[in-house]
Amino acid sequence: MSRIGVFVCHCGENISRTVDVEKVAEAARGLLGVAHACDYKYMCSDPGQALLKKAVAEHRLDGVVVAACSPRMHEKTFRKATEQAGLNPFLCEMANIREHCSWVHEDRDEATAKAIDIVHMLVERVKRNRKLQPISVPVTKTSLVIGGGIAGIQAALDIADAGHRVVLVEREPSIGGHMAQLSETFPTLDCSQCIMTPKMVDVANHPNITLHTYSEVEEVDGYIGNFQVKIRKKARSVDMARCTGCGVCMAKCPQKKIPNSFDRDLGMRPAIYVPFPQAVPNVPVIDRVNCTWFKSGKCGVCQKVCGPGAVDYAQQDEFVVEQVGAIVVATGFNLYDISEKPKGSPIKGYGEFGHGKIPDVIDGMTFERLASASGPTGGKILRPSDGREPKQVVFVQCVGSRAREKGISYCSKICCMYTAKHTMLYKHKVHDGQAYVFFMDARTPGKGYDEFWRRSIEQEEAVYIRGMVSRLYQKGDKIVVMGSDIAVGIQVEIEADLVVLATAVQPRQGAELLAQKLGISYDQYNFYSEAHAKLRPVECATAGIYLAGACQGPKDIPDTVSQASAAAAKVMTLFAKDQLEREPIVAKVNERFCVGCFACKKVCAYGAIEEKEIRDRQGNLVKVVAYVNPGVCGGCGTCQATCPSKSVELDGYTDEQILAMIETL
Amino acid sequence: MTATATTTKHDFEPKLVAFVCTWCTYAGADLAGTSRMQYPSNVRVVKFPCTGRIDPVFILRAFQKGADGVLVSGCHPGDCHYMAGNFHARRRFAAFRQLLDFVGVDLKRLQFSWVSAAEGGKWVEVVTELTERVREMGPMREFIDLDASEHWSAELADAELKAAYHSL
Amino acid sequence: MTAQKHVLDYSYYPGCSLHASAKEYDESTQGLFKALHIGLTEVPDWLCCGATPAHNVDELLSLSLCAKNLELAKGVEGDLAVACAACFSRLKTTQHKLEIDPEKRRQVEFAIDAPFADGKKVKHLLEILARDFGLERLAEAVKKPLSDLKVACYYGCLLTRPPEVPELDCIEAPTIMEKVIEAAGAQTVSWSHRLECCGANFTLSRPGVVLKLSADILASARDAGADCIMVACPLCHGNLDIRQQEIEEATGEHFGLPVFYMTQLLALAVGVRESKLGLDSMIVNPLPLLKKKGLV
Amino acid sequence: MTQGQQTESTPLVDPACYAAATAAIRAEAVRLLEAGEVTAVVGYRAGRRAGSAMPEVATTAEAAAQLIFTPGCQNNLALFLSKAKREALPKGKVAVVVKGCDLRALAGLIGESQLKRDEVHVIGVACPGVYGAGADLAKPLAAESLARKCRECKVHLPEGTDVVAGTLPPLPDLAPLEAEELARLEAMTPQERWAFWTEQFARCIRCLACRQVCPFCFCTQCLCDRNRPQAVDTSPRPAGNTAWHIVRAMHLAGRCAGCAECERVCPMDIPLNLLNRKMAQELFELYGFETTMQPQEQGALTSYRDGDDQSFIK
Amino acid sequence: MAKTLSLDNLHRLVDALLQEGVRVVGPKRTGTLTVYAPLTRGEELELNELPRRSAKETFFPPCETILSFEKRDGRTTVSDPDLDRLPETVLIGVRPCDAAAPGILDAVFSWDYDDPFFLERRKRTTIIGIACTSSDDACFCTAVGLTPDARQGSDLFLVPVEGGGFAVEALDAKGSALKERHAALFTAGGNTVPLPLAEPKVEPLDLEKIRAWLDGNFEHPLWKEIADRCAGCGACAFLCPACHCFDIVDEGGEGSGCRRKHWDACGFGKFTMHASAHNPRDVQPQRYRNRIMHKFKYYRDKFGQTLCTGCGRCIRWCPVGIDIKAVLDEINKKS
Repeated sequence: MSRIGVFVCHCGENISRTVDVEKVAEAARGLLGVAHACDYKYMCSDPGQALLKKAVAEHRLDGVVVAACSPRMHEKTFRKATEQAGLNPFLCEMANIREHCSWVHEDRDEATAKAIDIVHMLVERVKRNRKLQPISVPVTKTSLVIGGGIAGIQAALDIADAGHRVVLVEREPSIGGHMAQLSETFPTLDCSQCIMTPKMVDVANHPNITLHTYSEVEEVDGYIGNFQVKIRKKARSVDMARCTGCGVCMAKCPQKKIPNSFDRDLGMRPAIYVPFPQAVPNVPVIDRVNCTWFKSGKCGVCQKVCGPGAVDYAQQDEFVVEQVGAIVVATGFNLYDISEKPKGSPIKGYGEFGHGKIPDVIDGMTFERLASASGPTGGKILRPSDGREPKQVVFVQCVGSRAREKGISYCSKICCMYTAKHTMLYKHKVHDGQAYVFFMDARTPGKGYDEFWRRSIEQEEAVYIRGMVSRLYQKGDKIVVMGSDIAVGIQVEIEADLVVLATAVQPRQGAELLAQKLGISYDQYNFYSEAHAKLRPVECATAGIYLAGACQGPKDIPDTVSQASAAAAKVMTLFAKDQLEREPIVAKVNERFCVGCFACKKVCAYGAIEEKEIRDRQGNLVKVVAYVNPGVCGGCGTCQATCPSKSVELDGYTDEQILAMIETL
Repeated sequence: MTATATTTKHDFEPKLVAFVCTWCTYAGADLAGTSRMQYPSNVRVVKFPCTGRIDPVFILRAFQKGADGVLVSGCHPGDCHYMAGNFHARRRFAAFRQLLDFVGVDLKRLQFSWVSAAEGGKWVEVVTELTERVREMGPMREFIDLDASEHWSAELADAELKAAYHSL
Repeated sequence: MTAQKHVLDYSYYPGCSLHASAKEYDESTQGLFKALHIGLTEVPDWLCCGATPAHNVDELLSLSLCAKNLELAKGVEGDLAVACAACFSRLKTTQHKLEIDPEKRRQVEFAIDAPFADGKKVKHLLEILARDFGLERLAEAVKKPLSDLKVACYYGCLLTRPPEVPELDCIEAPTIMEKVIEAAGAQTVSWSHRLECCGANFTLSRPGVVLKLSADILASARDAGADCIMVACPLCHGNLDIRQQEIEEATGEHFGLPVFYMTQLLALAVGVRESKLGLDSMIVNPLPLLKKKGLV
Repeated sequence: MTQGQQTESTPLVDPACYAAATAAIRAEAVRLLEAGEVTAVVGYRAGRRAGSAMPEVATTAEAAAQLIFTPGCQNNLALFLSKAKREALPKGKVAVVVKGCDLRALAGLIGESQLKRDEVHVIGVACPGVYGAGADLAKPLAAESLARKCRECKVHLPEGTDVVAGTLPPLPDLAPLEAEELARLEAMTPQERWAFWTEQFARCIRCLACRQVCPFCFCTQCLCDRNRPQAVDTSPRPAGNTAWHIVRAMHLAGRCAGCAECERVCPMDIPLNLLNRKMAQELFELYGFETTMQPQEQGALTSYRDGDDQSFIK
Repeated sequence: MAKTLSLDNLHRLVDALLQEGVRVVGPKRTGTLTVYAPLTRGEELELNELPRRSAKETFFPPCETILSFEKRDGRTTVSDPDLDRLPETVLIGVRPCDAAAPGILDAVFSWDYDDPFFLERRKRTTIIGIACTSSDDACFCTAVGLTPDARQGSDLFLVPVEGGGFAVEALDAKGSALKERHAALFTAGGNTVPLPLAEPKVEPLDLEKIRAWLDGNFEHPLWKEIADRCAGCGACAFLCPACHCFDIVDEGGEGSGCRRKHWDACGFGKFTMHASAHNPRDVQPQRYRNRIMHKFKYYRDKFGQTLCTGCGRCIRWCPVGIDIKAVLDEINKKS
C-alpha cells in the first residue's frame, strides 16, 4: 500500500475563498493509500515547504500531492522540496485547484467537490509514478560548424575563443562566403573585405579551429553530445602542407580565360587558382574540369614551376571522421536565378525579363562585384556587354521575393537596403548617372536603416518608382524597362543602360540534402526550421544542432552575426558540463514485447527511434526492436499512442498513470 | 472578466473529462484561471505532454468509466511544442471519431479543439458549450448499461438484485 | 484520289472569326491538316465562345457558352482542336474554373441543362502540330522549305494565358511557334514584342491605344530584321494586318510586313496550292515577298 | 444440417480454372523445393471433408505435389509470415501462395518491417473467389456461397508477385452486399447502430479467432491481454467485448488489408469486416489512403499532411 | 408407459414452465445463427439446427463473477455471490452430444473440490434431451461411443416420431417430476414410430487403443505436423461441450472490484503461462497435444471418461481446418 501525503494549500485566500480546503484534506485522508493529509496557508512558503519535508519523514511518505496552484507555477518548487525530503522528485505531483478550480468557479460546494476529485486523480497518479533519474549524456566538447561565411566564421571564433575545439567545414576553396564578395556594407558603407578578412585570418590561425576547406559533410550519425561526422575533403590537387602560397603556378598557368564565379563570371582566372587574393587558406586549387592536364594529360606547367613540389595531380578525395558534440549549420544562401527552370520546379524563372539572357540585366551580387575595388573592373561601374559606363541604371526590387506566382511568397529582407546602397555607390562612381528603383514598398527596420534609405533618395537622387516591372527587352544597346508607377497610375518605360535585379534570397542549392543528413527539418522553400519561431530561434528541433545565418531565412549581416553568436552561446552552454542532463520524460521500449513494426519510428518527429538488433549469446539475430535514444527523444509520447502493443512507454505519462486517473471518474 | 456565472442547480450534472496537452490547452486553462473567467465545474482535466500522446483507448475508457462527455484539446496546427504530435493526433482522432460514430456513440459527447496558451477565453467557451450540450443530452447510459450487463448464463435472475444493480 | 487514312483525328471548333474576318485562317488550316492527313470534324451547331465581351460582363454567361460548346463537342470524336487564341483561352479557362469550383459548375450545368463534359481535351493547333503530330513528322512533310524567310513569331497575349490554366508553353518566354515554323525551314528572329498586347478589343473603342501598341509591335519586328509576322490569333491579325496602313500613316513609319497565320505559312511549305491559302484576303500584300523568296 | 436437399445453384465459374491454378501452384512449388530455392511452400491442401482445405507447410516435393487451390482455400496465408506464426516455418526463404487480398496483407507486413520482400517467394493465384463462412463446401461455388468480400473484390489478379498461378475466368457482376450493409448501418441513427452492435458484441465469446487469424495482429503482447494496466477488460462480458472490438478496429485502421478473415472465422457470425471496411472507407475519403498490393512506406495513421481535414476540431 | 408430446404441446410446456418462473433455456434463433438462450415463448424453440455453441454455458458461463471486494475506511469487504439466487432451469431440446457433456464434467468439478458454481447449477437444472435426426460430415458421436439417440445426461428424453411430435421417456426422478407436473400435455398413444436417426458416416474408434498410443507418444512428430497450422484461437475449446478450462482474473481498481472466472482455451499462447513468464507449453503443437491428451488420455486415466462427445463443432469452426476426427483416425491407424 502506498503512503501518499496530500498537502492542500489555501494560497492565502485564493483557494480557500471558494474551496473548503479542510474538507478537501479530510476527503484526501479517506482515499486509499493516503497516509497523511493536511492544509496550510501558503504551501510554497518556507514554513509550508518545511511542513512537507517534515511530513515526508514523519509519515514515511512515498509520494506527495500538493493541491495548490498550476504545476506550471510551482511544480519545480515542490519537486525540489520533495527531493530535499529524501524522495525522488518525480514522486511529487501538483493538483491544480487554483487556476483550474477556485479561480474559475464561484459555487463553494461545486468547487470543493471538484477540488476533491482533482486531488483524487493526482493521488492515483502519484501512486504509480516511478522514480525517475535525470538522463545524462556525455558531451564531446568539439563543435562542427558547417559553412565558412560570416555566420560560420563568427560562430567558430566564438566557440573557439571559449576554449572549445571547432571543426569548420567549407565547400569552397576559401572561407569568406558571400560577405567576401560584397563591396561595401549598409548602413555604414564600410568596406566588406576590410572587416571580413581579419576574421578569416583569425580562423586560419586559431589554435582551436580545424579548418576543412574545399570539403563537404558526407554523413552525420549520432545525437546531441555525440555526433560522428564524416567529411569529404575534395582533392585540391595541391598539397596544403607544402604550398607556400607564392602564386607562381597561377601566374604561369597557360589556361587563363576561365570565368571566375567569385566575380560572377565577369573576371577571368587560371585553371589553378585561389578564388580571390585574400583567400583563406591561401592555397590554390586546380579546377580539374578546365585544366589542360586533366583534360588531355599534357601541360603540367604548374607542377614544373612549383618550387616546393606541392602540385599533386594524383591527389584523391579524402575522408575525415570527426567526433563532435554540437553542430552549427551556417550554409547561407543563393540568389534566385531568373533563367528558365526545369519542369516540375516550383520556381518559374522570369521569361518577361528574358530568362537571364540579356547581358546587361544583372543581379545585385554582380553589381557588388562591379562596385568592389578588388572586383573585375577595379571598382568601376561598367556594363558587362560592352564595358561602357551606364548612365541610366534601373534597379528592380522584389524579383522573386513576395512573388507567389513565381513560387516564393516571402520577403528577402536585405534587398531594400542593398539596393539603396547600390544607388549610392553608383552615384558616387558615376556622378552624372541616374538611378531608378522600381519597388513595392521599402522595408527598412534596423538601426540607421531608414535614414540610410532616405539618404539614397534625398542626397543621392535615386528616383524611386512605386510599381512593378512587367517586361525587359533589349532595344539596340538599351534595355527597355516597362513598368507601372502606381503612385501616378501610369505605365512607365525607361530606356536603361543597365538593369540590376534584386533577386530573392534562397537557401543554398541542395540545402534539403544536408538537412536529411543532419535529420533537421526545413520549410517548403528549404530554409532550415528553428525549433520555435520566437523562443528557440537558433536551435533546431533536433537536439544539439543550431542554426546561424541565412540558411534559416533571409538575413542581413548584423542579424547573421547575432544569430551566429547566439548559436555559439548555445553550444557553449551545452559544453559547460561534461554530462548533459535532461528531464527524464522520455520514451522507453519494452524490448520483450516490441515486435519491430516501427510505427513509432514513422511518427517520431525527432528521429529518436533506432532499430536495435537483439542477438542471443551465440550472436544469432533474435529480432529487431525499436530503441529510443534518450538523448534525442523529445518526450511527446506520440510513439506510445501509436504503438499497438504499447511496447514503448513515455516515462511520467505511462498508461498505468493515465488509466488510474480515468478510473477515478 | 466574467463573474456572472449563474449558480442555477440542474437536475443532471454531467461528468466531463478533458484530455489536454500541457503546453497549449493546459496553459490556456491556467490563463482562464488567472483571468478569473468563470465556467461550469463539471470538467476534470488530465494533462498530457502532447495530444500526440493521447491514445484513443483513453477516450473509450473514460466513457466506460462514466464520463458523459470527453474533450480532447491541444495546440493549434503548427504550434506543437513537439513539432508534429498534434498533426498525428488529428488524423488519429479523425479516424477514431468515425469509428465511435459507426458503433453508435453520439459524437455530440466528444469534442476536439485547439486551444492555445493565449486562449483562456476559448477554453471557457469550449468547456461551457460541451457542458451545456451534454447536460441537455442527459447521462451517457450506453457504456454504463453495458458494464452492468452479463451473459444470460452468469445472471443471478432476481428482480430485487437487478433493481439494486441498476440503482448503482 | 483515294482518301488516305487519317493519322490523327480531331473535333474542330473554328470559332466566329474563322468563319468571317479570319476565313483565310480556317481555309489554310483545313488545307494544311488535309495535307498532313489529320482529320478535322467541325463541331456541329457550335456557338460563340464569348471571348472578351462576355467574360468581362457576365462570368456565368461566358462559362456557359464554353460549357455548351464543350458539351456539343462531346458528340464528335477526338480532342477538340481550336485555332483562335481567344477561343482557346476561353475554353481552357472554363474547364479550369468548373473543375475547381463545384458551385459554379452547378450553376453552369443548370444553365446549359446538361452535365458539364469532363475529359474533353482542348488543344490549340500549335499543340497538335508540335506535340501530337510532332516536329519531326512536320519537317518530313515539308515540300517547299521556307528557308529564306525571316519570320517574327507573334504570340500576343492570350495564347499562353491565363497562367493558372494548364499552359500551352512557358507563359513569359514561349518557343512553340518558333519551333513549328522552324520545322518548316523558316528562320525566326529574336525580338522583344512577341508577347505584348496588340490592343485587341480596343480596336473599336480606343483606336488610339491600338495604334500605339500595334505600332510598337510592328516596329520591333521590323527592327529585328523580320520579313513578315506570323500569328495564331485572328484578333492580332486584325490589328497588325488590317490596321497596318493606318499605323504607317499615323506614325509616318514604313513597315510593309505581311502578317501570316501560321497555318498559311505551313500550308505553303507542305505544298498546299496557293489558291487554298487565302492569301488574297490579306491586306498587306504578301505576294511580292513570297515571290522574292521564291515561294510562289 | 438437414441433408439431401440439393438446391442446385448455378456454379459461379468453370471449376477448371481452379484445377489450372492447382496445377500451376504444384509445378511452381515442386520446382522451388527441388531446386532448393525455398525451404518450404506455404499453400493449401485438401481436408478430410469434401471440399475443405487447410493451410499446409510443404517442405518436400511430394507434399508440394499435393497442394491445391479450390474455393475452399479461404485462409489468408500471409498469416504464416507474420512473426507470430513464423516459428512454424523452417529457416530460410519460403514461398507462399496468396490471393490478391492476401497479397495486400503481405505487402502490409513488409511495410511494417515484419518481413522483407526478398525473404519470400510469392506465388500469386488468380482467384475467382472462395466460399464464405458456413457455406456447404460439398457443393460447387455459387453466388450464394461466395464469400461476401469476394463479391466486391478488386484484386482477383495479384500484381507484383514472383509468379501468378492460373488465369482469371470472366466473372459475373454481383450485388455489393457488404457495401449495402455498410450503407444500411450508416443510414441508421447512432442509437440504432449502438443497438445493432451491442447485440453483435454480446454474442462474442472472446475466442479471439478474429485476432489469431489476422496477419496484422502480430503483437506478442496484445493490449487486450494486459491486465496491468488494464485498458480493455479481458473477460468476455458485453462491456469488455465492445471495447475489444473497438480497439481492434482502431489498431487495424489504415493497416487492414481487407481479407475479412476475422469475419469468416468468427464462430458467432459477428460482421467484423464492416468495422474494418468502415475505417478503410473513412481513411480513403479523408486522406486518399488505400492498402495496396505493393508495400507502402507510410501508413494512413503514421503520417500526416499539414492540410489534413480538421473540420471536426473547434 | 409410452407417452407422446406434440410439437404444440412442447411449446406449451415451455410456456407453462416460464409461467412458473422457471428459466427455460433452449436452442433459439438469433440473427444468422442458433444458440442456447433463455426462451421467452415456446415457439422460439428451434430444433432443426445444432446450436453453434454447446449447452455447457448453462452450467459453466463464459464469464461469471465469483466474488467482489471493496476497500473502505481501512477495511476490506469481500462478498460472495448468493448462489441461492441461481434460477431453476430447464434446458430443453438438447442433442445427445450436448446432453452427455455436463455429466462427464461432474467428475472434474467435484473431484478434490466441489465447485459450487457448476454443481449448484447442475442441481437446479433439468435436461430435456432430444434424439438427433440430422448430421453432417463433421459429426462423429458414434465414433466416440455415443449415438444419435443416447440418453446419457438427459432427465427427460424426446424422440421425434413420424407425423411430428415426440415420444417421451423420463429417465430419472427429475424427469419424472417434470413430466408429472405437466402431465396434461403428455398424451398416451399416438404415433410412436421414430423418425430415422442421424447416421454419422464414421467408423467407431478404439478409444482405449488411442489412449495407449497417446501414453507412449508424448513426443511425436505428429503434433507438429498437425498443429503448426494452428492459429492459436479458442474457437475449438469455446464451442466444445466438454472443454472446461477456465482462468480467473481480478477486474476493477484498488478500491473495489470483482474476481471473475472465465473460459480459457489451450489454443491461447498464454494458456498455462506462469507468473514467471515461463510456459511449459510454449508452442502451438505442445498446446494442441494437450488438447488431445486431455480429452483422450488424462481424463480417461483420471475419471474413466472421454472429454469428447463427437459434436463436430471444433471441426466446423476451426479457422485453419484442423479436424480432430482426422487426427483421431491418424492415431487410430498408428496404434
